[in-house]
Order: sequence, then C-alpha cells, then structure tokens
Amino acid sequence: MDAILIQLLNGLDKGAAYALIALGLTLAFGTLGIVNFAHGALFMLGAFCAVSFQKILTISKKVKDESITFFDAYKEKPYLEIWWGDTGTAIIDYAVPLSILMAIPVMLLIGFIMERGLIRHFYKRSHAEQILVTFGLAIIIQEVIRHFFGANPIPTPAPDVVSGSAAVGVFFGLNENLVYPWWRLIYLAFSLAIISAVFAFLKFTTFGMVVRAGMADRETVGLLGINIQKRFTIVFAIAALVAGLAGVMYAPILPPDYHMGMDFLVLSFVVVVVGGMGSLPGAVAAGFLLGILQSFASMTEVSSLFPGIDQIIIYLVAVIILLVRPRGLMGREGVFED
Amino acid sequence: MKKNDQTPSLNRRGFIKTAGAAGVVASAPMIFMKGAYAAKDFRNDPKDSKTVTLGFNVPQSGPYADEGADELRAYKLAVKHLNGEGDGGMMKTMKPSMLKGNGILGKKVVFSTGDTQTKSDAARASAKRMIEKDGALMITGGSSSGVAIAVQGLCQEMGTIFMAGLTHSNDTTGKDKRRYGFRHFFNTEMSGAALGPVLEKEYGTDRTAYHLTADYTWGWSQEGSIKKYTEAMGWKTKAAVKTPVGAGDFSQFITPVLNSGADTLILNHYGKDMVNSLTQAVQFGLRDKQVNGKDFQIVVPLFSRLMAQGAGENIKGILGSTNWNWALKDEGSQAFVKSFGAEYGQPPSMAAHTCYVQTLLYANACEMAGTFYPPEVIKALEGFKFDGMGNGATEYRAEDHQCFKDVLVVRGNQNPSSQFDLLEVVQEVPRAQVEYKPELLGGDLGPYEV
Amino acid sequence: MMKNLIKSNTVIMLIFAAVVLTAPIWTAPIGANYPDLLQKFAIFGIFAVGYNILFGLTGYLSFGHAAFLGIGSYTAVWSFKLLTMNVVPAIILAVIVAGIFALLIGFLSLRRSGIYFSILTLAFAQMAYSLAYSVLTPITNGETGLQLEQQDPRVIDSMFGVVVKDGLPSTNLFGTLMSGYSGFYVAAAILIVAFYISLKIFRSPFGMKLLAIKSNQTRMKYTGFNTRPYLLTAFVISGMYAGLAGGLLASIDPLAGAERMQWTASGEVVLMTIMGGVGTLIGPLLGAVIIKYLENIFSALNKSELTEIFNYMPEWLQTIVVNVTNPFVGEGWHLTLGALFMLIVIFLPGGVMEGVDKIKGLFGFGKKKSTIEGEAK
Amino acid sequence: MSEAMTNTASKTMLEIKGVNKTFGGLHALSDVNLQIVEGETHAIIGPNGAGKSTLLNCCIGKLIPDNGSVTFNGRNMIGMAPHDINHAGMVRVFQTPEIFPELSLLDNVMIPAFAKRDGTFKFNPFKSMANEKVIREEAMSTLAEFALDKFYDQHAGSISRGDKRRLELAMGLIQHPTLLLLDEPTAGMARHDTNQTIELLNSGKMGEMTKVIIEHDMHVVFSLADRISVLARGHIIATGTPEEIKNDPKVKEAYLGEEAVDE
Repeated sequence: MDAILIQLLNGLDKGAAYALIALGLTLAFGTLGIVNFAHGALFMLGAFCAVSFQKILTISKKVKDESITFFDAYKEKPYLEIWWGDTGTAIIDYAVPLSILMAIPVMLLIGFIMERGLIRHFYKRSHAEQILVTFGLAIIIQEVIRHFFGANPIPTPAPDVVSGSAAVGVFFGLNENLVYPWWRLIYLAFSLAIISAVFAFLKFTTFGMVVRAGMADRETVGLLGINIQKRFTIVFAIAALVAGLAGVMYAPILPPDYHMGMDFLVLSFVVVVVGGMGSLPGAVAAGFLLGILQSFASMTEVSSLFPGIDQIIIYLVAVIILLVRPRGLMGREGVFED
Repeated sequence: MKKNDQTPSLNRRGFIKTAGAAGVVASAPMIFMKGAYAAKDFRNDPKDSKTVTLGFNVPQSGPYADEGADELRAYKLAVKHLNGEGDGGMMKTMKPSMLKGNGILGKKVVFSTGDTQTKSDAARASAKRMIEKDGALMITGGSSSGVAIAVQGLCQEMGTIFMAGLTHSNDTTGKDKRRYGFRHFFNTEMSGAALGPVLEKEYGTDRTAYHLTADYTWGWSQEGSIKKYTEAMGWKTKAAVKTPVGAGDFSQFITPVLNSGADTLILNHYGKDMVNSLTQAVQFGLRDKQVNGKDFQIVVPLFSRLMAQGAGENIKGILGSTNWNWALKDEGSQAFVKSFGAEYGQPPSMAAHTCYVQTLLYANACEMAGTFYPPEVIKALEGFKFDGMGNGATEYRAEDHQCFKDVLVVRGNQNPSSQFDLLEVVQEVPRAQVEYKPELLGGDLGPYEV
Repeated sequence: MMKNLIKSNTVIMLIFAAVVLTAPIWTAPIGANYPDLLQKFAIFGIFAVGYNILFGLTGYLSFGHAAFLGIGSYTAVWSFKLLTMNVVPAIILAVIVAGIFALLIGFLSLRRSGIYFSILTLAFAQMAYSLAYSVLTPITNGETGLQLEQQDPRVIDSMFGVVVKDGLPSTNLFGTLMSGYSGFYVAAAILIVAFYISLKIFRSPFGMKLLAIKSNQTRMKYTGFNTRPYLLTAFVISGMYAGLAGGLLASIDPLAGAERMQWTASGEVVLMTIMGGVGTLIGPLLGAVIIKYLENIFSALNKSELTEIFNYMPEWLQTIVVNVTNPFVGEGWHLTLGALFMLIVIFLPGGVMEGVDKIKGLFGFGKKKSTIEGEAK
Repeated sequence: MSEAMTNTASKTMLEIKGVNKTFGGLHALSDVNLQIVEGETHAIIGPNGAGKSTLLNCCIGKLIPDNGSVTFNGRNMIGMAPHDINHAGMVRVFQTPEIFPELSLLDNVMIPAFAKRDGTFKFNPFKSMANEKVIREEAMSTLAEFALDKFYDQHAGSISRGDKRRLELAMGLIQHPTLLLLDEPTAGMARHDTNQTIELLNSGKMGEMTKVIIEHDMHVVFSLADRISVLARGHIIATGTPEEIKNDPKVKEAYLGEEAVDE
C-alpha cells in the first residue's frame, strides 16, 4: 500500500514535468500550427537560466591554493558571502527559486525573438519543413550552451530548507518511513499552479478566448479581422515561458546539461499526441497518465512479471491509446491528420 | 594534413624540415635492422615516410564530450612529448623506456582525430576513416565499453592496434578481448576486489545492499563484480534493479529502496545517470537514514572527478574506486600533472591519464620491437612490465591484454581545498589484491596475423 | 528532343551508374575517397531513397524507419553466425525480415494518419530500441552490439567444409571480400539497382496513385481506390529498403548495435530526405551524402588542418578565416549541421534539389520546375 | 426533356427507402424515400440545410444512415466502403472541387481512369506511365470535351475555379459511371459559365448518363432535370416533373418563400 502510494507520488511528479513541457508544446501546436522541435531546447534554456543565475550569484573571490604549483587551483568564496555574510549565503542558497525572476523576462524575450525572427515565417510551410528548421535551431542552441557551459551536468541544488524530505507518511497517518523530497512536492504544486494559471488565462480573458477560438478554427479567427499575428507572438512567448519555468524548477532534480532538451523532446511529443493534438486538457491528462504508469511499471512486482516493461511502457501505452482512440485522449477531428 | 598544433605557419614549416631531417638520420640504422620484417607488408606501413600517424578517437559530442575533450588534451600532450617538445612528462619517469623524444622509431608523430559520439557505429566509422584515409597506424581513445569493444573488434579485422581509452567493463579484456586490443584502464572485477575490503573496514560485514544498475553490459558487469566481493564478506543483496539508460528521473527506482530494509545503496551508474541517480537519492534523504541501527550508505563503484563535479555536494563522503587521481604523489603522476597543468592550466582527469599512458606505451613497444609491424609490437606489449606511470609497478598481462596495477579507492572530499580537489584517496589497493586468473573472464584473443 | 533524352530512364540510369561507380575518383578533392565513407554514402543513399518512396510519394512521415534498418542488421549478422559468411543469404533475409516487421508495424500504424501516424511509428521503433538494448540482449548483445564469434555454427559454410582456424571469418560475396573498395562496389551496384526500382516506381501508375493519395486522400477513396493497401505497400517497400541498407551495413561491417534503431537514427533519414528534396528522385541521396560527409569529415577537422587548408591566403586573412570557421568543425560539427538545416529550409524550401533547379534555371536549362520529378510527361 | 422521360417506368437504378439521419438531436433526414430511374436526370432541390448534401453523403458511403436502405442496381450500399461504391458505378462530383492540386490536369483525369481499369488496388510498380497510351489518349480526349486540353500539363491547383469545376466533371465522366451524383455543379459560376456547363451536361455522353443533381439555381434545374424532388427540413415534400413541381402549392409555400432569402 505504501509502495503504491509513493509510486503514485513519483508518477504525479513525473507527470507534472511531462504535462508542463507538453502544455507549451501543444499551445504552439494548437494555436500556431507549428511543430516545434526546439521546444525541448526551450526547456533546457530555462534550466540554464537557473545555472547562469547561480553562477552570477556565486561570482567568487579566488584564493589561490599555494600547495598546488603545477596549475592554478583556487578556493572560491562568493563575493556575496564576503560582503553580506550569512545574508549572502542565504541568497545563494535560494539561487534556483530566485532565478525564476530572471527566467521570466529571458524566456519571454527568447520566445518573442524566436517567433518574430523564425517561427512566423513557417506558419504556412509544411510540417516537414517546420521540423527541419526547428530541429536545426535546437541543435544550434544546444551547441551554443555547450560552448559556454560544457557537456557535463552542473549541480543546481535546491535551497537548504527544502533539500530534505517531508514526512508524508506521518502527515497522512501512515508508515513513518514514507517520506518525499520537499522540492518534488514543491515542483508538483508549482506545475499545478502554472497549469491552472494557463487555463485561467485562456478561459477568463478576452485574449484567451481569441486564442481558444484560434485553436478551434484558425482560419475563421483570421477572418474576424483580429490582429492574429500579434497574438500569435504572445502565445508563443507564453509557450516558451512555460517550458522555461518547467526547466528552472526541474534543475535541482536533474542537474542541467546541454542535451537535456533532446532527452525530453520525443517524450513531450508523445505526451502531446497521446493527449490529442491541440487539446490542452488532453496534454495535461496524458502527462500525468504516462508519468504514473511509468512509475508503476518500474515496480519490481510489475517488471518481474513483464521483463522490460519499464523501458517501453510509455510507448506501449501511446500505441494502445492511439489505436483505440483515433485522435488520442481528447483530440479533435481533422487537426494534424494530414 | 595532420600537423601538430598551431604555431605561426612560417616557423612551423621551418621546424618540420629540421625535425624531418633529424628523423631520417636517426632512423637510418633502424631501417637496416628492420630488414627481417621488411618482407611483411602491413596496413599503413609508414615505410619511407618521415611521419607516423596515430588516430585519436574520442567522444566530442554526446554525454561524455567533456571527458573526450580531456582525453584529446592528453593525446596532444603525449604527441608533443614523443616528438621531444615540452618537458617530456612521464617519458622521464617511465621505466624501462626506450623513448628518445625523437618521435617513434625516428618518425615524427602526427595525429588525426575523430568523434565517437559514444555510439558504436559512429566510433567504427571514425576509426575506419582514420585507418583508411589518414593512414593511422594505431587507434586509441573512447569513453565507454560498448564503443571500446566495437572499435577493438574492428581493429582486429583491420590489423590495426587499438589502445583502449576509458573502458571499465570486464568484457573488454574478457569475453570480447582481441589480440589487437589493449587496456590500461582497470575493470569492474578489479573495482570489486579493491572496494570489497575497504567497504568491510568502513561499514562492517553485516550489511544489506540494494543495487541500482544501468541496464546494459557495463552495468551488469559492475553489479556482478560488486555482488561477488560484498557477498563473499557476508553482505546480503536485497535486490538488484535494472534502470533504463538515460532514465533522467530515477525516483521510481529510489523510493522502493527506502523501505526495503537495505542499509546500503550501490549505484552501478556512470556519467549522467550517476549524477542524476546520486543527486536524487540524496534528495530522498537516503543519507540521513538509519536502517538496522546503522547509517545508510551510498556507494558509487566507479568514480571520476568530472562526474563528481556534476554531482556537486552530493558526492561528499561517498566511496568508490578510480583508476588514477592527480593528487597522487609518486614521481610519474607528479611529472604528468606538472606538464599537463603547465599546458592547459588544469589537472588531468583519469581518462586523460590512461590515454596519455597508452600512447607512450604503444610508442615504447614500437621502439622495443624495432618496427611498426603490428604482430611484433603486440608481442612487445604482451607481458611488458613497467613502472613510473602513476600506478606503481604495472604489467600488461599477455593472456588478456589487461594492465595489472594498483587501484585507488577514493572518497568524495568533505572539505575541498580547491575546485579540483574533489576526491580524496582512501587507499591505494596493491596490485596483488586485485589480480585474478585470466581464465576467469574467458574470451579468446585471436591471431597475431590477420 | 534534348529534354526527352534527359528524361529517358536508360539515359538517367547510365548517368547515375557512371556517377556512382566513379565516386572514388570525384570524391578525392573533398577528401571523401576512402572505402568506409563511400560505403556509407551508398548504404544511407539506399535507406533515404527507400524512405522517399513512403514519405516523398505518400506524404506519410514515419519517425520509426531506423527500426527496420536495425532489424535488417541483426538479421544479417545472425545469418552470418548461423548460416554462412556469404552476404547473399544475409541480405535477402534482411530484406524479408524487415519487410515482415514493416508489414506488422505498417498495418497498425496506417490505421492513423498525420502526426498520429508519425508518433505510432516512433513508438514502435523506440520500443524496438529499448528492448534490443536491454531485455533482448540474448538476441542483440545489447549495448555492445551483435558480433561474430569463432565458435558460431555457420551451418552452410561447414557443410562445404569451410573451417575457420584462427580469428574471425570475413563476410564475402562468393569469395570476394566485402571490406574496402570491393565492399563499396557491391554497395554501389545494389544502390544502382535500388535507385532503378525507385525510378520505376516513381514513373509507374502505382507511383502516380501514391502521389495522388498524398495530394488528396479523400478524393482517392471516392475515386474508387482503397488507399490503405497502397499506403501499406509503400510502407513495406520502404521498410524493405531500410532492411536492405541495414543488411548491407552488417555485410560490410558485421556488427549490429541497438543505437541504429534509436529515434535519432530515424530522424536522420527524415532530415536527409527533406534536406535533399522530398519527392525528388535524387534529392534524398544527396541529403544522405551531405549529412554523412559532415558527420565524418567535418568532425575530424581541427585548427591545424584548417590552417593547412587556408594556407594559400595571406597570413592575416588566414588567421581570421581559421578563427571564424573553427567553431564549425571538429567538436562543433553539430553546429554546422544545425545551421545547414536552417539555411536550407529558409532559402531552399525544396531542399538541395531546388537549389539545383534554380542553378539550372539561371543557365537556361529546362523549363519551370515541375513538383514531381518522376512524373511522366 | 430528353427521351428518357418516355420510359420512366423502365428500371429503378437507385432506391432510397425510409432513410433517417440525425446529428445530435437534429433530424437531418427523416424517412426519405426516393427512386432514381435509369436514364433520367433527377434534381434534388431545397433550401440551405434541407439535408441535400447529407442525403448524397448517405448514398456514397461518407455517412451511414441511422436506418433505412439505399439500394443501387439491386445491391445494398449501406456500410459499403466509398471505393466499393465507386466501383459499383455510383460516382460523385464534388461541390467544392476535390481535385489533386499538385498533379497536372492530365494526371487528374488519368487517376479515375486507372481506378476504372485497375480496381480498388493494383500493384504494378514496374509498369511505366509512359506506356499508358490508351488511358492517356482517353484522358486527353476527355479533357478536350471540357476544353481543358490546352493546359493539360499545368498543375490542377493553378487553374481557375471554373476550370476546376469542369475538371471535376471530366474526372467523373471518364469513369463511365452508371449513376453520376453532382453536387451543385454550377455553384458560384458566372452566368456564362453556368450556361456552358448546362450545355455540357445536356450533350454527348454526359447527356445520356443517369444523373442526380443537387442544385440551388432554378435556371439550371429547369434546364436539366427530367424529374425534381424537393427536400425541406429533411423531408421529401414533392417529387415530379418540372411542370408538376412548378405548380405544386406545397413547394411554393415551403420552398420558394425561403429561396428569396437565399439568393
């Protein structure tokens, strides 16, 4: 029972990440009709916002280690600590959550530039061309990041107070051994908040209504004489922001490296398609569903029964869902079927 | 095409001329001696050429790109030293050595590079290019066992010697060993043999281990070796769970550990997988746990400094084994760290070390054989005993082409004195303790002549 | 008159064969004239040409064709292990087994269209990859890849009394070794045949109907065509091409690794096809050549070699050029790849072939481009 | 109008019996009964949303009626795949041109000819298009009938809308259907083009063919139809000769009032 509960938590947590990435992807899909293979790169850029913010905060005074003569080795002490003592240490400790402040303008700007500079010229082009151009862009972004940060993962720890685990078991009056990392709980809450915010934005603002109308029928909205171009730019920037925030918050769980976007790319496409093209609730549902199933499939009880099931569960479920439901969980007819 | 690094072009050309001339003079007697082998025709025989080409096949993209970059630094340094430039590094400490600093057999060493992408196909394609197009006489490098085994197999077919880079799986010099392949790096069997006693001393004999194992050949090899040695000293193995390579999020594998009753987690992961699983295991509070009245422990059997960087704080205090560390105080290590540090401003990684040593060993074997003819070079390497290369007295065992030498057991440094000071050496496990019979791992070397 | 001559199959095939077979000569100036790369050009050319029969003609974007490449390779290596070192049975079996898998996967995946189809094929291929990497290790030898062993039974060979005493046997075509240039010529000959078949398909009523399905599938149904079997046939044919390429890869280099089936490998053939020009006859082949060239040659360049290449320039210019180009070669070759993808899509939406047409137009050859090259006029 | 009138009683070709179709709560068709007789040109008229297109879609397999039967030359059509219905001899010409925009005009006409010859599926990858002389000639002469032959090698997507409509007709005609279903063949056409189309539909092979025409334009209907059925709110309210329909009070009441709005 405990094992199942904790795997459920794992699944929700994974699902939160999948859903968040898929959300931005399907937003761009549904409204702009763009197959964005650079979406994983946006997620990665988000994580690297956290990395760079941490690097900035920890700009250090270097004290040479005199015992080493063959090369320069330093013991580093961040200036923030030198100037402000414990306050400085505390600020550095909160680098990841604080970096959200940096990520918001940066990701919006990246989204804006990407849409204006590239994506908008590809709305009318074939999906194959969209794939090629965005894939090329993703590779370039990746290589640029590698040039500056190297190929190794970079540790970006969560703040000290939340680096431990919460006694979930005790809270629910269950096994006291049942613990769960605070940061993962925060990630879950954070992604639920972002998902709700995106839904609320689309549901309750005029802007959102236009976007939703656009997702339902792009051509009609274009005919209404609404300046759809401007709105598309904003939608894309929001998609980039959501991906970026997903990346920032994921950094303490998965130390960022330049390739992490590609690792998530295929998965996020599977999530979007299983959810149904152009359906936001579908993407969220599929994200959580696949996350939870993946967690359960890796339980020894399951994987000893079906060897290898944990390796393929996501794809297996995707195949089954797509064969049973032609347009995924909540897709509409005629969207991306040609 | 393949020149050494960039000096202003005029100077460089001038230099090559003189070096080349010197080479001809130096090699003149050799050509005489070589008569016996001259009849044998072999691939990429440099014959009258003034240069000899080595092929450096390292990961330049993919997860091990940083490690590959460090390997390449080491290779370039080795080439410099062989050609008599720089301070000579380990050439001065290697014993016995026939290296003179005039290239190999009087021929200036040049090189070509390739990207393995840490994929068997790409690595083989790149090795083939260096052999077929660039005329490489020897291939070396790599940062994973799958690639090493794939390239080693190819080199056997092509009749080109392969000096493996970082490869830790038993199979490289076991099941899949080849006559043309040589490994200086240690393997999982040796890791197990070295770690076992240290684990016993640190954590006692009454422990229950839980393995998380990367689901591919190296992972299984590692798991098998650690199990073998820990179970022999009385540890129990609670479970050994396979994790998909590149899983990213390991939470679903870590949570079952929490209530399994195990008190030790063994992470048979390397690279990104290791960084991720360790980071996440610590987040789940495993290291703060008490099980069966004992502090919960995490062990990472294969360590490298570059990986330790990625894991950050989480690596502190964790035990593992490594092939070499720059902080070693022996003469050879010091000489190497000195010249590497002077050249690149940073210490070499263990991958860099093994690659540097392999290049020197190959060059020395050619000098010993007095020819580049691979079967003779192989015979010179087989059973070669040497010292002064950072791992104590070492032997290239003839039966499986595995180097036997001291193994380091290390611990993540609790209080690093600098950004490079991430691992502290717990023990230099003597060679005798990690040696095993060649029959243990099976395999067949194959013929000298191909 | 000239135009008709150029359009005739015989002339096209003669030119094509001449160009392919002389590749060792004309690739010399770009440093690609060594057996392995030439073999890769031919083999991935076959893969891309076959993929184009599905994607170029029907518009169905499969993201899982690498699975058939991998299956072909595994089949071929098993044929070497169990039957004989002769490549003929290996290649035939590779094509057949890949075809069977293509039939199964195609039958299921073609129940959907558009991106749903793409994801289905991707999912099947990823499952094949993951399983081959882990639980299917007894069949695939996992990460290391399936290799030959001296103790392999090789039933047919031993029937003819071929005994391998020392080391591993080599793959051969009735005695001709498959390594080096002979391997290239075998691959080139197969490429020529494969290209001819593709040409015939493009210019047959069958190919025309596939194009019509791409153009307007609904209309095809009301015009009296059962489109599913057409699509399935195209899928199986392209799967068999992939199996052929995989079998050939293993024939020239008897090792089959799981990574051949990863999504990146599937993506590669998609990129080759789009880059060269979807639906053109020769474009996918060009795309394959360009990508393999970048992967093998650009990744091997370094600063000193660049200096060498730009030696003819004055020193100050040389320094500038070397410093500008350096980030794009060696470990930066991915950057070149990414930039090339973007440049081609932005400036030549029809792929390299569109560039060729534009140049032709500049010189006054040919008339306005027809979208479908294979179209009989 | 044509002599077909005289043998109305000869043979029922298409029989629609008691067909119902609902979408959600909406009755698109309620208990529709209709008989198309061999040789006649039968027009179905009715205001927008009367269910004309739904009725057509039920015949060609795009929609499956909730109940009732559609029998064509004695064969039940319900549940049959669209391509099989085509081969049974019932061919539809679309309202918005459903052509193959990327292919040339010639190819557009050759494709349906292939369907006629090759059946629903034929694998002949080694036959060359260049050797398909018979079909090409037939396609060329069909194009000529519709005055499209001079730009036979242009992309169908690039020609004018009126030309596309004629191309549609050519694509239908080349299959020599037993029954041709035309969905508003002149919608959106200028008067001159409309007259030309009427001319085409009334003469030659087209003229002899059994046809069902859905049409808005009364001028077209009365120029072409032998019999007319009037559909309103999913019901057939009248069937008869043009004269009968013109004078039917029910039609006047239910239909013509609304037509003014439509025009």
